Amino acid sequence: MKTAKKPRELAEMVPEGAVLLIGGFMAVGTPERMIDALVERGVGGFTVVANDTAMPGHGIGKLVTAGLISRAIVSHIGLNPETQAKMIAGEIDVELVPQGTLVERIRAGGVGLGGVLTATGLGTPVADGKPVVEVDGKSFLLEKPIRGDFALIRCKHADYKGNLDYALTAHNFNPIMAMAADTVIAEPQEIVPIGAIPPDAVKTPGILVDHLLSRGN
Amino acid sequence: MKTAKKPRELAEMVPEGAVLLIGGFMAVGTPERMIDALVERGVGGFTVVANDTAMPGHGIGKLVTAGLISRAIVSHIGLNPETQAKMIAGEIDVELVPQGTLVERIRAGGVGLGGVLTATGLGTPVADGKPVVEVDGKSFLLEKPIRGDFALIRCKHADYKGNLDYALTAHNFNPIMAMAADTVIAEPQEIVPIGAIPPDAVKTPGILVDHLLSRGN
Amino acid sequence: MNAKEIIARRVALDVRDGMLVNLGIGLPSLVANYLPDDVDVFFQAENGVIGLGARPPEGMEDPDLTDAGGGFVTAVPGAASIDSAMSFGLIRGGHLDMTVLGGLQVDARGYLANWMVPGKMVPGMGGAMDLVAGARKVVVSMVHTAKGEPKILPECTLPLTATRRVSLIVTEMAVIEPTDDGLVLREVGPGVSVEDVRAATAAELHIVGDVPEMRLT
Amino acid sequence: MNAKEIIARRVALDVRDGMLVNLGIGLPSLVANYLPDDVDVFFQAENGVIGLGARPPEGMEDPDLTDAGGGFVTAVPGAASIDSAMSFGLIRGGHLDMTVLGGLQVDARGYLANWMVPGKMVPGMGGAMDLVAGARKVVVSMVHTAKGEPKILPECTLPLTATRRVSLIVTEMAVIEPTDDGLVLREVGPGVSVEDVRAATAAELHIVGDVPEMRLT
Repeated sequence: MKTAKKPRELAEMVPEGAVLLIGGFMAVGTPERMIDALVERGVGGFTVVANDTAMPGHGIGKLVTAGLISRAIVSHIGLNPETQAKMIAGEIDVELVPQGTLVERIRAGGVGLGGVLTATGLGTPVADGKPVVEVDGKSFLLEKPIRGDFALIRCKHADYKGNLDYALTAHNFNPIMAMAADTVIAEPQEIVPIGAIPPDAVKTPGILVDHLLSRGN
Repeated sequence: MKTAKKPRELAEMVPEGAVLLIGGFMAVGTPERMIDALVERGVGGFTVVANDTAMPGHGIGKLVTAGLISRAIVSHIGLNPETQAKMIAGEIDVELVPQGTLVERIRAGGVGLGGVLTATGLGTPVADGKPVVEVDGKSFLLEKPIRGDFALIRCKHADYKGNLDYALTAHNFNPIMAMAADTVIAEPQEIVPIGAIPPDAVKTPGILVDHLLSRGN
Repeated sequence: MNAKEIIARRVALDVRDGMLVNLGIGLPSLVANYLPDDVDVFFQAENGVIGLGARPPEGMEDPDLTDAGGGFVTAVPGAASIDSAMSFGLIRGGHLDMTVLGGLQVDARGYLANWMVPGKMVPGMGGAMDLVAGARKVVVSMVHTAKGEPKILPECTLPLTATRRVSLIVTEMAVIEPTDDGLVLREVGPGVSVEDVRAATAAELHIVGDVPEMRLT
Repeated sequence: MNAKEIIARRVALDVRDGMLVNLGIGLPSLVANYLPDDVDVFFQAENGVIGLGARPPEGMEDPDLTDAGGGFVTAVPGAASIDSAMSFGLIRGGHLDMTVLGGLQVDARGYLANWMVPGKMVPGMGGAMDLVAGARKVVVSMVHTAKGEPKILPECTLPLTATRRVSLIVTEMAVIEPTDDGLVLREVGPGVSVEDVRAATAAELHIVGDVPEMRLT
């Protein structure tokens, strides 16, 4: 049985400078209440690993506006002019990673692989400074695994054991990130009894999840 | 809309010497009717990639008994004395691969990665002749991707679009193999209408599946 | 007919029954409007759905179902939800039959640049690098010139998206196929002459026999 | 109390609340019989279930639900089905708290050999190499000697399973912990003296202070 904790309690676990894996794709499938709690607390200096920095006022965009992110490892910042401005001003260090490479690097971190061998990014600025490995005469970039101190996960349902499922395009990075952090915090839309998510429907086994966000604030 | 084909029709598509990825774990989640059709047809010389060779009379064990396998890339043959005897007699060339490495090599083949970097097998006979890649001071074996000419998949349900789901421990290698072959043949326990497998329950999207095995013989 | 409609109509003609297709944001997304009724394709959005449908009726939007631009969409019968690892696994693994992308520049080698203008616009590559590296067929759809300046150049001056040759370039003036021998002019736009195309193109164009005018339906 | 029961009871004492545990086939599987009632653990079977339960009642077996030995099992409330990539991702990625494995030999370095006897028994490594490389805690449970011959040796003569040091060796005669300084004798079996253990062990054993007799409940 997991316990559900209030957003403030969970936010207080996250220390300054932590590496946060945050689910979501342009704020779809992003744990908004956890982000609000982090903004309210105001401790920052975070390295955020995510698909994108969303838009001002939405999801990770709220962390950008609050000045809590010092480094971002993302595939896209095009819809958040604040991220671009802070990058140019030197306030946020942005590492741009191709989306498929990014999710696979996080997966490698979660499943204990030494890295990712991908042709994506070869011959582009993405390849700068990275080893190229030949396999059967083909070249691949060696991209390193990524892990977080915390993963902030948005899901559809959680049961009392912490088993999670996801809805439609709100899956995105969430199930992968749930494997790749020391502490995994899930923000469910609903918490349901054990058995309400049948074994074949579980996408993140509860043993991966450390804390559930409670229903109320 | 997919068409469902009879076992004999499908078996006739599989040429001598083909590389077959076959789902199952000790014959649990193995497409038995497809195997029966291959045995009945009698064309062989196959390279079989699978977790194991099951037991005589079950699953892949039937292909072993029929003498249709010339090479096996598997993690375990301990429960099939016939495989061991044929290996010793030089009739089957057996490559033993750690189970986690095997499934990840097949995944790499399916998702277009150049290989797998794993610590599993380091310092053991599995490492013989394989490159070792250093990442941040840690050593990893470079294991190559595996793909098949055909994947023979067992699933719980298929819908008319070829979307598949799986049951309990009959998942095993099936969803991964469904990504890694030129032609994917699925043997469903039941064929159901479109929509009967909701989008969030689909584990193998129909676009990966080429043929469904029909209900009747 | 404006330039965008010409381009979208022409690209739509290359979409075949049964394909899995990814349409980029903006101009490429218009292609869906011009598909013949008898072509049954699955559209994929890289954020995690196979079987993307049109915009939902007012009031029926689901915040957990959007396209890769973050806009509300529907899912067609037989759709499947997938996470980002699976989504890019399908893209990188060659399971995506066709991607239609916008372009800033394409060069004589068939290399595309479409993700950044140094010092001016750094949105990030999102999924573009994986799409160009992995899709079976990569179609660049773009207006032929930018403010009168050619976008098809001897060599891209902007950072490349990939060093994989794209399959086809479709503009309102021409259909151009990059080949081992360079760029071959396959079709000209409505009312456009070969000389018009040459004048608006900085890269060398090869002409093989008569160049037909592009069909638009 | 026979040797196997002693071993299983002693290993069971190391299983803690909330752990994810993998029990190997044979002797290790007996550990489940001796867990205290107040310990709530999830057993994992590498063929694809988290939350393995006991054997089902006669007539209620599900052919799609077996353990890694192919035997019928049940699933506990809150169980999750996973495919082989996820299963070994959890193992390799350090999400498995404890694995209990049988052993043919263990040596002074703490290296295990348990998957083949060249020229005699080549069952394949199955999941053993991944389990030893990836689990947080690796417990070798085995009878102390084989036909009177020591199995704990200065150096394994059989092919290794991994070059990762195991966490603990539990036999009916001793609990031994491999450390940087070699093998440390932590406990002796019921009625067994330190000298008895030394006599039955070919590797050097370090003794630190008094060696207590192992508890069995």
